[in-house]
Amino acid sequence: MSTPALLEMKQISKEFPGVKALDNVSIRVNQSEILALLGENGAGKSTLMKVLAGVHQPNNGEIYINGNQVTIQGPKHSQNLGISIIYQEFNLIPHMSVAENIFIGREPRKTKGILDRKQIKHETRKWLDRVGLNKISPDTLIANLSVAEQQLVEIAKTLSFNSKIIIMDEPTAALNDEETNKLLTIMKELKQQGMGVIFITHRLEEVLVVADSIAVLRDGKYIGSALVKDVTKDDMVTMMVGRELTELFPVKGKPSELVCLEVKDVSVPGILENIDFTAKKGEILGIAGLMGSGRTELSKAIFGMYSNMTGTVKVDSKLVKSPRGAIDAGIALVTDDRKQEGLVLGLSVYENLLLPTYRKIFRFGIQQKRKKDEIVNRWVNDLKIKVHDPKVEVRTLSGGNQQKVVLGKWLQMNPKVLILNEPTRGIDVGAKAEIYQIMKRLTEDGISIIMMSSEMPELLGLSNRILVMNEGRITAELSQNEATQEKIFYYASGGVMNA
Amino acid sequence: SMDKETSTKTDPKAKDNGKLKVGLSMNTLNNPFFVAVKEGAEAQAKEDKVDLVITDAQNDPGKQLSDVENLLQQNIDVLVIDPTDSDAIAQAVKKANDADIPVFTIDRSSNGGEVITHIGFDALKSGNIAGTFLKDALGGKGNIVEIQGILGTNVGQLRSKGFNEIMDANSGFKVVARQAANFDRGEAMKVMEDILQANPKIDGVYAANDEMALGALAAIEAAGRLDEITLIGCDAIDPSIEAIKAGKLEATIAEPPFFLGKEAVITAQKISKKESVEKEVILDSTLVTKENVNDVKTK
Amino acid sequence: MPSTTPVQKHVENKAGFNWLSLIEKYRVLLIFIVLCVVAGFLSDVFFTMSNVMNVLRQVSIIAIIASGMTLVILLAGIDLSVGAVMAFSGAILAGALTAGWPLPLALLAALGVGLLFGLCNGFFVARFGIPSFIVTLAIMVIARGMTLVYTKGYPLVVSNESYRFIGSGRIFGIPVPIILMFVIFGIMYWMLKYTSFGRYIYAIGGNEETAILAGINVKAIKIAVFGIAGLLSALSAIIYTSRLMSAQPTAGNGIELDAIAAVIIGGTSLAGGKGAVTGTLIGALIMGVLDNVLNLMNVSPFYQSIAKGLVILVAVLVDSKFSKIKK
Amino acid sequence: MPSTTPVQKHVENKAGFNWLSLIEKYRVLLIFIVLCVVAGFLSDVFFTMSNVMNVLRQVSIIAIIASGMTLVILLAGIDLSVGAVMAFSGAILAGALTAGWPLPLALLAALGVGLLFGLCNGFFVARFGIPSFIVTLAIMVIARGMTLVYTKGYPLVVSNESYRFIGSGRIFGIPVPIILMFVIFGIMYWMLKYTSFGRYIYAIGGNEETAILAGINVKAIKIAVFGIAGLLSALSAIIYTSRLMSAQPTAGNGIELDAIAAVIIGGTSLAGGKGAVTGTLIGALIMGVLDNVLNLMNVSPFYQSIAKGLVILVAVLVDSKFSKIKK
Ligand SMILES: Nc1ncnc2c1ncn2[C@@H]1O[C@H](COP(=O)(O)OP(=O)(O)OP(=O)(O)O)[C@@H](O)[C@H]1O
Ligand SMILES: Nc1ncnc2c1ncn2[C@@H]1O[C@H](COP(=O)(O)OP(=O)(O)OP(=O)(O)O)[C@@H](O)[C@H]1O
Ligand SMILES: O[C@@H]1[C@H](O)[C@H](O)CO[C@H]1O
Ligand SMILES: [Mg+2]
Ligand SMILES: [Mg+2]
Repeated sequence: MSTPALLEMKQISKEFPGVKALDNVSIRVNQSEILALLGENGAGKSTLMKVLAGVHQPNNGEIYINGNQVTIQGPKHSQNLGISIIYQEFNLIPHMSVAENIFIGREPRKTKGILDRKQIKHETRKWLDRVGLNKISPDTLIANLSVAEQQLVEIAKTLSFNSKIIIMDEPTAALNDEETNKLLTIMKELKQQGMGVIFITHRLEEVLVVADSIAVLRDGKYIGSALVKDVTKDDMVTMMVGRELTELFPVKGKPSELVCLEVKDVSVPGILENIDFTAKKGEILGIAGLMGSGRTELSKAIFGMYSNMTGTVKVDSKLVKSPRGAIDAGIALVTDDRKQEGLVLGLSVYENLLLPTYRKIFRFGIQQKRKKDEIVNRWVNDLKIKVHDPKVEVRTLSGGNQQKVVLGKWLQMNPKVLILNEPTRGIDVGAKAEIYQIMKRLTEDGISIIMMSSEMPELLGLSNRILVMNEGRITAELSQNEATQEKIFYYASGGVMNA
Repeated sequence: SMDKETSTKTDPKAKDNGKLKVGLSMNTLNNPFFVAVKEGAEAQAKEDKVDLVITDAQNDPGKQLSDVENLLQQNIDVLVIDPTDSDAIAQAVKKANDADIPVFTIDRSSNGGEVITHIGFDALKSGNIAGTFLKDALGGKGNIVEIQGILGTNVGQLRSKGFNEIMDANSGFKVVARQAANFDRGEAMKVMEDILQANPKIDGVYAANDEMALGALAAIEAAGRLDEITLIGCDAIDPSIEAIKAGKLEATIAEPPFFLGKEAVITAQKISKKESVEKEVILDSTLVTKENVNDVKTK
Repeated sequence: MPSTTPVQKHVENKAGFNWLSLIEKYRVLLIFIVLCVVAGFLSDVFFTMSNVMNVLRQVSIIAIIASGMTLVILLAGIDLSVGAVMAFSGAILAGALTAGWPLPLALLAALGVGLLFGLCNGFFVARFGIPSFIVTLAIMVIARGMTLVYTKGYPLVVSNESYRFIGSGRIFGIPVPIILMFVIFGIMYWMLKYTSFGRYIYAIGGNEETAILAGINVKAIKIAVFGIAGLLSALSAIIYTSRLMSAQPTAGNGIELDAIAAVIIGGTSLAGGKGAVTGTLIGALIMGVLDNVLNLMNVSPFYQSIAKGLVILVAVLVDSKFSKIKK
Repeated sequence: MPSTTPVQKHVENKAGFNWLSLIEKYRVLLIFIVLCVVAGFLSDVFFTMSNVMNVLRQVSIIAIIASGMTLVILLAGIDLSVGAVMAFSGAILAGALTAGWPLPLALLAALGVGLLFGLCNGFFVARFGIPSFIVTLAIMVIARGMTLVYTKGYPLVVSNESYRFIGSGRIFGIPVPIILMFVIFGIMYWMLKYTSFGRYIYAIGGNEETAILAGINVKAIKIAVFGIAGLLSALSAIIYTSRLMSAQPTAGNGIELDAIAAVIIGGTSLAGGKGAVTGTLIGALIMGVLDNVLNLMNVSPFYQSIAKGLVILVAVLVDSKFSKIKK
């Protein structure tokens, strides 16, 4: 008899109103093993992990740890069983410090009830170092961190539990290459220390680098497992999507010479400095940069969100001064923080999709039902948003499907300029390919796309031109032929362009 | 068409036990004065075996109109109202008139509709009495503080008016502070504390009711300025009678609410028996000082 | 304050799902019906036509204010000034009539004043981002003071007899305030459901940042919503003043709490973004029926408030038991 | 209701950053100091030692209640019952003393009653997830009714002379209520900053789900916080009753709004998770000084409320101008 697995989930089922999220799913993880859990958006990966974390009670099935059957009563119980998890959706308290967030619920104490604040900070520094966040003080408020930094804090928090089983639900979605590599190294170290890691990601290269085995879900069903050494990327895709996928990136189009967006000498005190560029009709303009380089800020500046901005933003010579003005001028902005800025979580998928268009399709402020239904149906189908009824609250959708709703709401506006900030964050490969196709189609219609992305392949694979940013400034402009990963990294980390 | 209230008077089942049923709509019960009115009425009703239905408008004339409407739904024989406001209550009185229910007012009168009688005190006169007392006690001169009641009620307004008639008529008086404390003891204490800070010399204080007088007294006592100040309240509630006996409060004005309540129920019975009643009964407001304090009966 | 764990939120009863979801949807209505049935048992006057009209008419003033409050709360705001604005509008109305203004003009003046105060609330909230609680508290205190200054503390008597119709008249046998109440709720219902303005209110209350980024003119909508709340306070003042044929300086004292209670009992979340005016109407009716039946049963006033508090507590308790999504 | 765009949050003035952040941090204090200076100019009595003590003593009652309210608001809740609970605790105290209980026992009874009501609030909020606004509104109405029933509507006179010390005594020349106030705020400050209980309050108010997932006993903490608010209402009642040497059935009427206002003026966010008791203390002082100086100047009561409202509005306006992180 072989030694029992570190973790075994058998025949797990979980139902939500109208959805069978998990249908007889079984997985197993051994000590010193990294298991990649794969599947399309809405396949049930997060749900399975939440069962393990004690957030959801399964309708059916059994869980074994080291061969002993357990019933996981709740999140705390799960922690006590040696399981810790990084949730796909952030789970931090914005107005508390990094240190407090990391040790919430299990702070070192002097005596009962009285915190040992020195010790908390000391420990925090240790864990921040571990994930490469050494330049951040333990006292910083979470609200003041960028998305990527928050993700790293989540990772630090999870590591600090010293658990046996670590679950990471798309931890790399918000990270750039460098940070991702750092994380993958950490995962390998964890593995060497004998831990079992369950890793969810939509970036299959990462799987090849770090995972030992994969398990694939589709529509809540268990499809199969394999050792990573036995499969190729294409095999994985086929298992996930159920069919073979053709080229991920479409052939690049040829932009017109007509300028569509003109950004002239834009500065925002302390944030952006003298940003100057144009985007052509039919062009995909990539914006590269490291974390904190100001890409997000640039996207917001173009969208008219800074009242203290100097310089001008014009679309077809129409001046942009506010988000409303930006929309009227034909700009659409897909932000990188879908929960805070992209969605109204308590409203339906239907209404979220329509939010920016309401003004246009309402005749004298009164709704026209048929028009609305038409738009919603079209985009739910085009983007394959997995939802059994568009009237359900968007909060119940899987992460990737939420992201599709954000995309859909802007795409149907027929924008002239589409700004995409991390557009495919958390999106599965199949859907990614479709989104790229849509982008291609849009450029063919003369739309110009500005794309901020931390995914190097995406940036290189799609952009006609790439601007590199560093500390709020544009440090380089690279044509599609010159652009390479090395060059981008050079300029992104402060290198100067020699004329 | 306009509303016509129909009383369910004809409903035989509701006419339980053949007792006389009197509705008493009180303006508020958040004030000891009115609680005593209610208790007087209850005591009399018990004695005479009268069914008494009481509502509390919580100082809201709109609610009082609703209360009256609700009472008119309950086949009462006589309606007694202690109005929140004399003008606003006219509509309620008219509703009772429309429903053919005999109605009269106590304490504060109605400026409209037909009431069979009104039993109450004269607030203007009450203010006069207070002013005159201070005139006599202080020889018509000195620094005076006036603590007003709720300045949205005619009692509050009229007492102030009556008091200030006397103040104005005596050039020796200087009203150094005039603040409202809403007939409330705690508020009066706070207001008086501040006034004591601002005014090193105060000779007389008029508080428009005893609750406020007692609040002011607490502040004055704490400041150790009891001796220098002549204080008068109004109502003659038990604790102020005690305070007069103890020499802390100089005077109050007896408008004993308990008897007003009793009188209301007695009058209601007279009306139901079709006995004649005066069109207006103004109960006496009498000055209570150390001299006559032992003769005052509050219950 | 939500207290259920995220876990519980997802717990679902499989069997009879549709039946349960129906109960869930109409739970406030159910509670109201149960209350009425109980009231009917306790007092045989309760279900008489004249008493029903009586209750509805009494409720109309709070209900109309609560309908405006619903919009404000949907925006995750609050309006404490409604009662004070009501008092001031009423005073202006009475003043105008006494000064000999024609009735329509006087009504417009009152509505205008209410609107103005509301817009003022909205302006400070939207323009400066000051919490609505504190803005409307300040405006409440100011409006009360202005009312006292304007009326000198005395009620203002109104003698215009045609004006009496608004508060005490009937159309087809139905008291005018009741008709006004239903008309207002009809408009509100339609507006929230079928106009972009209405949908934006939900979006802003649900996630303001997203709404701004969707190009919604968030400030304008906030200002408008507070303006509407002020306008409806004035409408209530018009009814109230007509009912009493006098403007009371103390009118509407504490009505804000009752209105907010009606909104919450009606299922609208103080956190914003969730709820409907239909619930508010029922919430206001629950409170009105409660007052009425306690009076009809001749419960002593001191015990009335205990009973009222208990019933409210039970109602929301039952409500929370029925509702799966507890907020 | 936040109205600023998310962007503005990030706007940082680089130059003179430290200076500005100092102003930002102490802006409420600054406003308070300006107010005091103005008050000093308007009335030469204002800065006398006896008036300063006077103001502090007057403020103590609201401030103590507001400190409990701060905890509740940090949890994203609200407590409307504080005034009513204060009245009931006071009545129980007076009743116990009149019945001949020894003073310490009577004090314990009052505190116990306050605690009980608070726990009751917390229980309904935490256990059933009912919004605290409606729970505490119901409890407020119930406690008011119980007070009236218990006192029969009359103030209860207290004659125990040693009890007078709590409200009117002095220790080293400082009035006891002032000492109590500072002690309470000291404890609160320490507790919120240095104990896990305190930090969990922020955590729950900031993100309840996260707190639950971290294994924090959210329900227990909520119940405890409402319990503390009730307890502090009782403590205020002890001071108030001692000052008047009588328990007023109307005590604490409307004090909840003043307490909430103090908390908000002090910079604590109604959305929960952000704020501190130091701000609340200053918020309460701002309101107390305002009342005091208007009385010292003998401003007519009609105009007092207008002035008060305007100053509150100006204070929060200035505050919002200074604060970059507007919530
Ligand atoms: N709380 C919920 N209520 C209702 N349905 C839910 C809930 N949570 C998840 N679902 C549904 O369950 C299914 C699986 O979702 P899950 O989040 O597990 O997907 P996923 O595999 O993690 O997808 P992604 O890659 O997009 O994160 C989806 O159809 C989703 O809509
Ligand atoms: N409110 C704030 N206060 C202080 N620092 C902040 C605040 N907001 C953001 N920052 C800092 O500003 C930097 C810019 O963050 P931002 O998210 O805009 O970067 P970015 O270029 O979009 O990179 P990415 O999105 O890839 O993380 C980060 O280092 C972050 O820590
Ligand atoms: O006459 C009464 C009493 O004096 C009371 O104290 C306040 O209200 C008045 O109407
Ligand atoms: Mg997921
Ligand atoms: Mg970014």
